[in-house]
Amino acid sequence: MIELIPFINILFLIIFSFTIIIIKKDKIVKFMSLISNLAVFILSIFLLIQVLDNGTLLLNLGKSSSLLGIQFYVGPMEAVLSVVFTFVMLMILWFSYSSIENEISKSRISFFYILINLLLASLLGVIYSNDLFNSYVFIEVSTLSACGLIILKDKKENIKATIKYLIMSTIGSGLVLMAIAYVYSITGHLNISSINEVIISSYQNHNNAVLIILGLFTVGLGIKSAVFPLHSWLPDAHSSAPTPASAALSALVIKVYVFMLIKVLFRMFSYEIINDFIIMDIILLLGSMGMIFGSIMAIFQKELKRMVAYSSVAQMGYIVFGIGLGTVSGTAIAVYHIIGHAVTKSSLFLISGLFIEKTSSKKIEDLKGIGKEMPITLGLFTIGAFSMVGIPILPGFISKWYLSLTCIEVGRVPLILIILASSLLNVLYYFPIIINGYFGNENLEGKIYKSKKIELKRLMPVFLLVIAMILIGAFSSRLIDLF
Amino acid sequence: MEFIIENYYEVGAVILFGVGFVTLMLHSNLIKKIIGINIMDTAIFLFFISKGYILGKEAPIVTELSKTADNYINPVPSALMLTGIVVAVTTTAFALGLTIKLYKHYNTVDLEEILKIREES
Amino acid sequence: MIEKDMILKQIGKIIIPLVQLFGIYIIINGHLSPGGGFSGGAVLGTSFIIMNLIYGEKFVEKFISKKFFYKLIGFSIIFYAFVKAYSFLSDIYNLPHPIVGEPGNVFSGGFILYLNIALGILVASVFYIIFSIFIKKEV
Amino acid sequence: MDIFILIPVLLPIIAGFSLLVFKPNYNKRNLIVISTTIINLIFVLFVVILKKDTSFHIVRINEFLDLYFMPDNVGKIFAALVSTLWVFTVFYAIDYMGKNSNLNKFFMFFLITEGITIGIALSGNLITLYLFYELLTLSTFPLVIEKGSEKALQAGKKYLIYSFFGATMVLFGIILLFSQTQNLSFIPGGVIESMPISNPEFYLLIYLLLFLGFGVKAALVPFHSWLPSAMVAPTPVSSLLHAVAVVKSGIFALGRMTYYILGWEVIEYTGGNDYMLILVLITILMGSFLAIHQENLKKRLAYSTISQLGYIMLGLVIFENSSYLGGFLHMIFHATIKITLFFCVGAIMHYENKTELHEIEGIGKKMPKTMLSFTVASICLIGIPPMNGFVSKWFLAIGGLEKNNYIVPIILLLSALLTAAYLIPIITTAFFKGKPAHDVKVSEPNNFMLIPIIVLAAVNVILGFFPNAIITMIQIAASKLF
Repeated sequence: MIELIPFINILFLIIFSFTIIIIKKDKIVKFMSLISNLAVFILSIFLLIQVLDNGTLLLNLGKSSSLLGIQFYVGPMEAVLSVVFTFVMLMILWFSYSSIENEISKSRISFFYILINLLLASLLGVIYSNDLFNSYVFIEVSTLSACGLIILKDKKENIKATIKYLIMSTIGSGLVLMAIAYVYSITGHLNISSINEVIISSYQNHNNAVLIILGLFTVGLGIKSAVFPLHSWLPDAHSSAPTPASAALSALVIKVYVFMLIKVLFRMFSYEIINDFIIMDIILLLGSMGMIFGSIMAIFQKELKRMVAYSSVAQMGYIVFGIGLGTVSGTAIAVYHIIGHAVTKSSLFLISGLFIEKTSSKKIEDLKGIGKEMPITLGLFTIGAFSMVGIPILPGFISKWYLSLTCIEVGRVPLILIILASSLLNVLYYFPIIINGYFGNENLEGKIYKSKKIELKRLMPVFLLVIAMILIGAFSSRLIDLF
Repeated sequence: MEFIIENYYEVGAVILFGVGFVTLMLHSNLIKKIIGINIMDTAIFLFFISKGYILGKEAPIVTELSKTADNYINPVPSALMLTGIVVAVTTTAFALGLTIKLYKHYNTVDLEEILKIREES
Repeated sequence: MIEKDMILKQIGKIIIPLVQLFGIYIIINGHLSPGGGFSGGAVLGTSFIIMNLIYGEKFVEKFISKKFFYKLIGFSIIFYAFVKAYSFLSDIYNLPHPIVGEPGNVFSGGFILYLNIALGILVASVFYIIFSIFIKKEV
Repeated sequence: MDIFILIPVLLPIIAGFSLLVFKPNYNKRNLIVISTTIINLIFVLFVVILKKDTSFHIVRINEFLDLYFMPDNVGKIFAALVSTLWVFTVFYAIDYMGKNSNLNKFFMFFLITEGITIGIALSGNLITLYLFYELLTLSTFPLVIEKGSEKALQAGKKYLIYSFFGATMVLFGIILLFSQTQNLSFIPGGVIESMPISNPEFYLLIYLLLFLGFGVKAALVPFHSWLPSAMVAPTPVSSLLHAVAVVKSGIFALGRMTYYILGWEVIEYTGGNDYMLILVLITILMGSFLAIHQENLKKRLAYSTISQLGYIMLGLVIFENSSYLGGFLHMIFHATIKITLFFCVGAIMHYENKTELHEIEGIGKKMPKTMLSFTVASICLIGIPPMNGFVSKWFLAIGGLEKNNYIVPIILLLSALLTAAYLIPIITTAFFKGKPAHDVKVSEPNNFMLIPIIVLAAVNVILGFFPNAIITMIQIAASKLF
C-alpha cells in the first residue's frame, strides 16, 4: 500500500481542489486546503522513509508493463524534494491565511486555494513522473495554475505580466513538446528509463538529432525556469503577484522545471554520453552569466520584490551552473541548492510581503529605519540574507563551497572566481537594506520602537522556514550523500 | 536531398513550426502572437502524428473485428496529440481572455504601445 | 441584445433538441466511433449557447441555472477523478472490473463509457460558462 | 573538562545578548559589562594554565565544516592578551561614552566582539577561524558606525567592502587548499604532507590568496585605507579594535596560516615569502611616512599602527626562530603601547575636545599625568633600549641578519627614526609650547580613565625590563616549528 503514496498525493490534492469549487465559503475552503496540504506533507515523509529503507520505488499505473502506462519513479532526490516542497507550500498556505484578505478581493479567495492545490499537485507530478509526455501535461497544468495565481490581483500590471508569462511559457512548452516528438521519433519510447537503454546503444548514429533534442530541452525548460537570458518575464510576474503566490512561484515552480532538465540530461542521457556534447559548456556558460548579471541587475532595482526576484534569477544561475559541470557531485549540489534556495527564497519573499504590507510602498528607500519598527521581521530577513550571501553553516555557503570543489575536480579553477564574485555582488544588494534598516541616525529618528510589529501568530510560518533553513544547513552532509 | 523528399511530413512540420515561431517573435500585436502560438502547436501535432504514420495502413478505428493489429497505423502518437490539442485550446482561451482584459485597461492590443504607456505612468 | 424574431425561435425549437441528441450520441459511443467525451461535450455546449442566443439568458436560467452549472463541473470532475483512480487501482489490485462486453456494442469499453459521460457533461458546462462570462462582459 | 574552553568564547556573547533582552539602566549595565570582562579574564587565565591540550568539537556537520577549538600556547597567549586589554578598555569606555543610556546596543556588540576575538584565538582549524573572522567583521561594523552620521556610515560601508573582499579571497584560498589536502586543522609545521614538487605555483597561489585575504584585516599596504577612515568611531572602539582586536586577529590568522597550515618549508619552496617581504617592507615605510604629516592625532596613530603591523608581519615572512620570536613579542608589546597612546589621545579629545596637533599646545601642563604616560608609551614604541619596543625589534633584526639579507635591519632602524619623527612633535607641543606652567589649572581626567592609562604605561615599562617570562612561553611554541 505504501508504494501508492506518490499517486495518492497527487490524487488527494486534485480532488480537494475540485471539491473547493463546490464549497464557496472561505472558512471551510481554508480549512480543507490546510488538511489536504498537511496530509500530503505527512504522506511524503512516509514516502521518504520508505525510499530511504529500500531504495527507489517504481510504481506502474495503468498497464502493468512500463511501455505505455504512466510510471512514477521515486528516488531519494524526488522523495526529499517532495518533502521540502510540501513543507514550503504548507508554510505559504499558513502565511496566506492571515495576509490574503488585503491582497485579493473577497470573491476570488476560493479560486486562490483551488489554484494553489492544483499547482502543488502538478509540481509533485513533474517531480515523480518517469514518463516524458506525462510530465509535459503536468508542466502545462502548473504553468496555467501559476498564470492563474498571478492574475488574481487583477490590476493593470498583473495582466501585462501574466500575458508575458503565458506567451513565454507557451513557447517553452512548445519547444519541449517538439523535443519529446524528436525523442519519440528516435527511440519509439516515452518512458525515461527505456529511452535511456535505447539511447546508450544508438546515440552515435543520430548525432545531430540528439543535439537538437538537447538544444530544444535546454531552451524550452530554460525559458520556463528563468535561466539568465530567457528570464525577462520573471521580475514582472513575481513582483506583481500576491505575496504567497510570488513566494510559491519563485521558490517552487521555477525549480521544478530545472529538476525536469536534470532528469532529462542525466537520467535520459547518462553522464558519459552527455559530457561529449557541447550542450554542457553552453549550460555552464548560461549558469555563470546568470550568476553575474542576475546579481548586477538586482543591485539597480528600486523595488524590493523586483530585487528579490532578480536575486532568484541569480540563484537559478547557481543551479544551472551545478548542472553544467556534468558530474554526479555537480548535480547533487544543484539539487541541494534547489532545496536550500526554496526555503530561503520563500521566507525572503514572505518577509518582503510583510514589509510592503506595513510600509504600504514597494520602494526600498521607504525601508530605511524599518529595523526599529519591525525588529524581528528584519532579523529573519537578515538571517535569510546571510544564507544568500554565504556565511558559513548556512546552506548558501555549503552549496557555494561544494560547487567550487566540483569546479576543481572538473579542472576549471577560474570558474570559482565567478562563484565568489557573484556572492560578493549578493552582498552589495542585500546588505544596504539591513544596514539602513538597523543603523544610521537619520534613518532611525521619527520611528517608534516596534510600532509596526507583526504579531507572532503571523510570523510563525516565516520563523519555521528560517529554522528549516538552518537545519538544512546543519544536515547538509547526509543530504548530499543521499543524491 | 532524397531524405527531404522521403519524409516530407516532418519537413513540412518543421517549416510550419518555424513560421509559427517567427510570427510569435516578430509581431507585437497580441492577437497575431496568439495566432503564432496556434500555428506552432499545430506544427508540433503534425510532426508527432506523422511519426506514427506507417505507409499503406489505415486509421486506427475498429469497425469490423476481423482486422488484426498490424494493418492499423501506430495509434500512440495520435492518442497523445488529443491531450496536446486540449492543452493548446486551453492556453489560447486563457490568452484571449487576457487580451480582452488588457484591451479594456490600455485600449490597445499592441505590446509596444502598452510598454510606452507603462513608461509614462 | 438580439431581438428575438419568430423564424429563429421556431427553427430553434426543432434543431436544438436534435443537436443535443446528437451530442449525447457522440458521448455515449465515444469508444466505438471517433469523438468521445471532449467533442460530444463541445456539441452539447454549443447547443446551450445557441439556446442562450435565441431564447435569451432567462430561458436557459429556467432550464439549468448558472449555479447548477458550477456544481455540475465540480461533481463531474470529482466523479472522473474517482473513476480514473479506481481504474488504476483495479489494475494493480485486480479489483472487480465493470462488465466488459464483447467489442462492438455500447457497454464494451469497461471504464471508458463512464469517463466519457463525465467528461461530456464537464466540457458542455465549461463551454456554456465561458460563453456566458464573455457575453455578460464580466471578464 | 573540555567544555571549559567554550566558556571564554560564549560568556561575553551571551552577556551581550542579555543586554539587548533585559535593557538594563546605566549603572546596572556597567555592572554587567565589567563583571563579564573580569570573569572572562579569569576563565581565560584558567585555560592558559590548563597544561594538557584539550580540544572540543561544537558541531561536526561534515568532514570540512566542523567547529573545533584546540588552544595551543600561541592561541592562549593571544587570548590572554585580548582579555586583559578588554578589561582596561571597558573601564575606559564606561567613562568615555558618558551617561546616555541608549548605549545598550553599543555595549552588546562590544562584548560580542570580545567573545569572537577569543574564538579566533582558540580556534582549532581554518574553517572555525574563517567563520569567526567573518563574524568579527559583522560584529565590529555597528561599533564603527556608532555615531550614525553620514561620514560614519560611509566609513562603515568602506570597512565592510574591504573585509568582505578579503574574506572572499580567503575563502578562495581555503577552497583551493581543501581540494589538495582534505584536512584543515592546525598542525605545527603545516598540514601538507609531501613537498609540492609537481605544482609549486598552485601552492604559491594559495599562499598569496590567504596572505592578501588576511592582510586586508591586518592593514597590508594595498588594503590599508579602511583603517584611518575607521577612526571616525569613538576612541574606545578605535583604540581597542584598531589597535588590538581586529588588526591583531588578522595578524594572528596570518601566523596560523603560515606556520600551522602551509608550513614554512612549503612557502619557502614556492618562494612566496620573498614577494611578501617586499610588500611588508613597503608597509612599514609607507605607514611611517604617511603618519608624519597627519594633523589629526587619531589618524596619525592609525598610520603608525599600519607601520608597526608591518614589523609584526616581518616576523611571519622571515622564517627564522628569532624573527618569529621578535614578531610575536612585537604583537604583544605593540598592543599594550598603542592602546595607551589611544587612551591618552582619547582623554584629550573627551575632556578638551581637541583633536588636531596644533590645538593641543601646553596640554602637558593641564593634564600632566596623561601626557607623562603618553611620553613613556611613545618612548617604548620608538624602541629605546630598556623599553619593550626595543626587545622585539632586537629579535627581528637578529632574525633578519641570520637570514643574511641586510635590508631588514636598515629598514628597522630607518622606521624607528620615522616613528620618533611623528611621535616626538606631539610630546614637544604638549609640554614645551603654550602658556607657562604655573598659571594653568591642572584638570586630570577622572580616575575611571586615568587608572587604565597609568597602569598600562607601567605594564609597558615592566615588560621592557622583565620580558623573559613571555619569551620562554613563545620559545616553547617556536621550538615545535623550527
